[in-house]
Amino acid sequence: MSDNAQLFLDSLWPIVEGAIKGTIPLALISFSLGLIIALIVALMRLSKSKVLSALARIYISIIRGTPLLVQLFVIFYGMPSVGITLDPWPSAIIAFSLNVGGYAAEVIRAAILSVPRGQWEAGYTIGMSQTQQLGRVILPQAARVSVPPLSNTFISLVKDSSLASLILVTETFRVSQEIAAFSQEFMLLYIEAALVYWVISTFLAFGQSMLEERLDRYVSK
Amino acid sequence: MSDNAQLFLDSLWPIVEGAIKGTIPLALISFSLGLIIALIVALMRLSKSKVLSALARIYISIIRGTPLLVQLFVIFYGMPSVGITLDPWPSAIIAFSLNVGGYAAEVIRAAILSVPRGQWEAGYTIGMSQTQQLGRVILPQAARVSVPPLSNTFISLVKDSSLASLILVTETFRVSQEIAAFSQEFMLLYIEAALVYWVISTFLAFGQSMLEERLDRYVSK
Amino acid sequence: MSRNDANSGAGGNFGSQSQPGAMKRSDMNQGDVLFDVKGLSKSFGDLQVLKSIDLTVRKGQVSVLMGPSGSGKTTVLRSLNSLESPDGGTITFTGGPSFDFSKSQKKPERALLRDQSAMVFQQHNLFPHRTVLENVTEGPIHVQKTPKAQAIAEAEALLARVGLADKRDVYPFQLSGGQQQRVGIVRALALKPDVLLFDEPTSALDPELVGDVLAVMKELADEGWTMVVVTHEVTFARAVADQVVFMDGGVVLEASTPSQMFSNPRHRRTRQFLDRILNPLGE
Amino acid sequence: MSRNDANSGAGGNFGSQSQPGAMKRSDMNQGDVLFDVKGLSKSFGDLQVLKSIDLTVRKGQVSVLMGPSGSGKTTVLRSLNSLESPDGGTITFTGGPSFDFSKSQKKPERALLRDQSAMVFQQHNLFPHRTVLENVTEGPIHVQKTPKAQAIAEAEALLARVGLADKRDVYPFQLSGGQQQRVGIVRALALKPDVLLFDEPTSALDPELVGDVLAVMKELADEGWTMVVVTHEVTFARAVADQVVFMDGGVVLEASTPSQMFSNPRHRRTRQFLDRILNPLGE
Amino acid sequence: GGSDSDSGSDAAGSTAAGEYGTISDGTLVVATEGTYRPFTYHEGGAGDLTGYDVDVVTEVADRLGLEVEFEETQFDGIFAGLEANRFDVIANQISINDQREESYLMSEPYTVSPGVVVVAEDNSDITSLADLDGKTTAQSLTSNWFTVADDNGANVEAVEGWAQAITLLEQGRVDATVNDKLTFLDYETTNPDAGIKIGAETDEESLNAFVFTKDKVSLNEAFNETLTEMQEDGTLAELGEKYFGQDVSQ
Ligand SMILES: Nc1ncnc2c1ncn2[C@@H]1O[C@H](COP(=O)(O)OP(=O)(O)OP(=O)(O)O)[C@@H](O)[C@H]1O
Ligand SMILES: Nc1ncnc2c1ncn2[C@@H]1O[C@H](COP(=O)(O)OP(=O)(O)OP(=O)(O)O)[C@@H](O)[C@H]1O
Ligand SMILES: [Mg+2]
Ligand SMILES: [Mg+2]
Repeated sequence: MSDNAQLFLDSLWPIVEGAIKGTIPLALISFSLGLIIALIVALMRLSKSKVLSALARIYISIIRGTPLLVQLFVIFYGMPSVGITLDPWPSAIIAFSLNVGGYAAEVIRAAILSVPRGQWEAGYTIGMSQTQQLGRVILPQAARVSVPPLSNTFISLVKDSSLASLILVTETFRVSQEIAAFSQEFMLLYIEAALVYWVISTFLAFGQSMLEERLDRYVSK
Repeated sequence: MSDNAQLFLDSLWPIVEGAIKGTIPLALISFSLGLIIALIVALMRLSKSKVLSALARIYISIIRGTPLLVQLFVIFYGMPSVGITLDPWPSAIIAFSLNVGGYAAEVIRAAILSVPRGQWEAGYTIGMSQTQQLGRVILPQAARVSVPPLSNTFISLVKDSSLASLILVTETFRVSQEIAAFSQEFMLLYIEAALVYWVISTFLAFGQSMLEERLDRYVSK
Repeated sequence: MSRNDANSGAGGNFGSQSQPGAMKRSDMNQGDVLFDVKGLSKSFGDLQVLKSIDLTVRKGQVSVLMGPSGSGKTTVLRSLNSLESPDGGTITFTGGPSFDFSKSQKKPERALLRDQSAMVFQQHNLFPHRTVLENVTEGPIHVQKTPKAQAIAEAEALLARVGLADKRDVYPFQLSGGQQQRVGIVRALALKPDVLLFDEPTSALDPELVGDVLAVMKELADEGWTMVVVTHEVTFARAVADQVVFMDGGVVLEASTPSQMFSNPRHRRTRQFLDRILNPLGE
Repeated sequence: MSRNDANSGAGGNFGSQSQPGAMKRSDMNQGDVLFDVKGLSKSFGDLQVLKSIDLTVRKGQVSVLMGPSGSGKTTVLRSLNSLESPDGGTITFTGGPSFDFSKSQKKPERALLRDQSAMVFQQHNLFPHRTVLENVTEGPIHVQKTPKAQAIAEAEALLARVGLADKRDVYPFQLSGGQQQRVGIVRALALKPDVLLFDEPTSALDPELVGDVLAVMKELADEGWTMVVVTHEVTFARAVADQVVFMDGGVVLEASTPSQMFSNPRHRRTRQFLDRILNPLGE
Repeated sequence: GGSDSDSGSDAAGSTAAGEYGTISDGTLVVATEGTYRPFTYHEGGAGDLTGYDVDVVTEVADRLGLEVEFEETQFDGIFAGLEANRFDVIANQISINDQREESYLMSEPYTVSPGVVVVAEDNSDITSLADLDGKTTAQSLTSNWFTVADDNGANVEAVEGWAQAITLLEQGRVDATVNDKLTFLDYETTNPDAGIKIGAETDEESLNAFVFTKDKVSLNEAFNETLTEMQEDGTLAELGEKYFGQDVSQ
């Protein structure tokens, strides 16, 4: 028992370090890039062009229909066979960004559609270009609706980033596996890793409610 | 090349069999049970009782904040230390149902909240009990809104069910791993498994749009 | 359930408490008192919305509530249907149950109060996932346990009365606003309550459709239903109301007959308000 | 941009094309023609919503569109602001641009048509995430590139004119419906368009708030703004309109002065409609 | 092939390192799990990468004049990475079998590990491999012991590694696991109270070797020469002593 407590304490810093140097930056960068991809894909999906919209559909279908593990595998281990060899971190960031892009695209599309048509028209009638309508009227309002589902995507990403160990990125889960392999106490170490993920998720959820509150300032009640 | 093609063909049936005997029943059963859990948790979360609502929050926070892998491990490898030893399938079903329960609870809660207050009141004014208001008025309408996010949860579940291989359940991904371990062709077999997942997801997405259409029959446009 | 024995069988009319010799409408103080509201008060947090409201409603009479936005009209109506729980005051039904809100209300008590009346909402609040007929029979069949065949027959008769017999199997979204509101009225009628409550039943309607709904309401009044109506349709109030109650800031400023209220309101605030709505351009 | 040179500097008044000797309101055929609509038609799928609409709007005049729901009033207004693209017909501005919808419209053409007018919506459609002042200055600053200080000064002057100077920094949800609608009007005015379009600007308002908005609109009319207004406020039409246009089923049934229209409509359908809204209970 | 990497010198044999055709000149990229004690693991859990395999491959590289660079990955990715030319060699107790020899180059074995059948302390039913018939065992999918157990009629549950196999055994969910004796011995020293024992020693031996892609002929040859050298000068025995208290290389 006390052995376990000792092991728990000794492993805490290495695991947290794995989170700080691996999980968190990986998740942050991939999420930011993923959002940009998602916005582009969402607009493609909403566009009148059948080609663009079909491309977006296919992209979303592949991303959401296949396991992330395989996506990582293909990018890291498969791409070299077509001459593209990327380092672990770039591979991980590309794979996770594309993944977030696919999931968040549907969220953003729904959020854009949830803004009443009259808002587009109000923008149009005062002379705005389509870009202005989108940027100054629709997206600020869509942001409000999309915070909760996007924060879900973010939290999922944090946990999914444990798969990055498969392509040589050291992060929280990998560190706990290493310690477990040495101490043979994988249950304890996995729960410890889970705890770290839970803390990160809880922080994110807290950030989410702060953000929601801020974005809600122009809404009654 | 032709070797690979042969391997691909030879492995197709075993992998599909893994889907039919493993992935699909596992996902279906866990999803159904998960929905029941989710409904209960959502109602707890919405209830006026602070205790119930706090319990629901904690449950959701743990489920969503920690990796599914660890949840599986705790139930399968951890529970025996408190005297509960479950077989792989029951363990998997419990773990996945609880997981779906946590995610879907938030979806269902949001869907219930999205039904206008006036609908509760209309039910009340014609004399309905709270159970009737919920069952005959609110849930049928909430169902409509919750189909898209729930189908996302379902599709995620299908892919996540590959983790069941970690606790000795044989399903799509496990089969492909076994063949890969034997043939050393990890890339090919994983892509093949991805294909099977993609087909299942696409079927689900199709089912989703059918269902949405059906549920939309009483909504204009 | 009181609503069940108050009326019987919906026949050619709306199945109401129709009285052979209809009472002289203009005299608001005649007729049996159906219920009495005394000292009704209600706060939302720090905001006192109702400040000791008194209101007498007589059997077969039509009471119209008027007043500026936020004056508490809806809250009064909702309290009658127990959609809100007031903080104080009483509601006493003559020869029936009475309710004292200074004591905390239990579930069965609240249900009993609710069952005295039925509400017609401004936004109709029809069940979008049920057909017109299902909307109307939902209460009789699933709450009052009326035999299905009987409930359907009664519902069909009522729908025919409001000119919607052919719409029984369509969904609400396929109806115009006026038709939706008429279904809303029929849904309330089907419960056979002692009192019908209307909260601005025409204010969300196209102007041309307002007439259809008001006409149905007038018919109900003529048949002797007891009605409490929040509305700003002065024409309707003049023609149909037995008493007009003017509210402002959570109190009843005055209650009188329509002719008295519209020609010679006692309070400055009442006069100012009526002026506003009768002459919007102030000329 | 045409809206920029049509007016100059918002001073004590609404910055309009105010004419020193206001025209005799009752004569709908006097004054310079501002624009002419000829043969305007529009289908949505199989449904022909506008069937060759003709409409003449004179400078400084107020045209009121009336007619049953679905008759195409909104579609006409939206076509003028190029929120819809008609399938045929022309709009010709006297001494200005003209638009032929039988040819397909390009983006700059649509923008040019749009810039002639500004729309006030029934549901106001204010930007909920911007303050009152930001709502008003959004167009001048970000579209018309007016210097910020000037745009703000003009917006403040306009807000003061409609009695909302102290609301400049609140968000729309903090305003009453009537205040929101007045901000909507100011947002349109700030663009200094040639024509103001109003689509049932008061029909979503509490009855007591209707007057505030109509009063602002009357003032605008008195100052000589050209306005096209869809409304069923007969009092307003009588007092302010130069012409009343009655539409039904996608055609203009008749257009005449208010006094002519309300006292002696030519068409049976017009008479029936006006009857409905003037006497909802049909008495 | 490995020699057309971006580091230039494609003229075969122009430098000592270039002749091995490593991914980058002068460096040997080694794939290993880093979670397989005592062969490849982290000192004290979170410390430096260490272990028998790690030491052996480092020594080989030293003698070949190559810098060594470790890439740690899951077993799933280890062969895929080798084929994708991300690694020069796998040092992870890969046992020699027909499939692997068909697809890859395998060095001379540097570990010879006898198999043992590990059972619960109170188990007296299983005293030979043959006793596994009809019993349930937990085996790592990617190890030769999987096949051994299978061939002897056991119901095999596939697990990710030793840790899970032994957990299942301790929880009484499987009857046995066939595994390296070396792994068992190491586990026993750190977990003396685990309640498990060797039920049977087997004649089977697992021969474990380094793995290369087929084009790394010269690298493989150089490895083999060096391994022989290390065998002869006692280095391998020494490393065996360090981790197992005995020479495990033959
Ligand atoms: N659930 C609530 N929570 C807080 N305040 C409320 C609530 N319901 C009503 N109020 C407030 O109570 C006051 C009276 O509301 P009520 O709806 O009864 O007025 P009303 O006379 O019906 O007005 P209207 O003509 O606008 O419908 C208003 O100030 C309103 O904002
Ligand atoms: N985007 C659209 N797609 C299809 N039909 C439309 C569309 N917009 C309007 N319509 C139809 O065109 C007809 C005319 O609509 P419009 O809104 O112009 O009528 P309106 O006179 O303004 O009616 P209301 O008084 O109800 O506002 C209606 O039948 C309407 O259903
Ligand atoms: Mg109200
Ligand atoms: Mg309209």
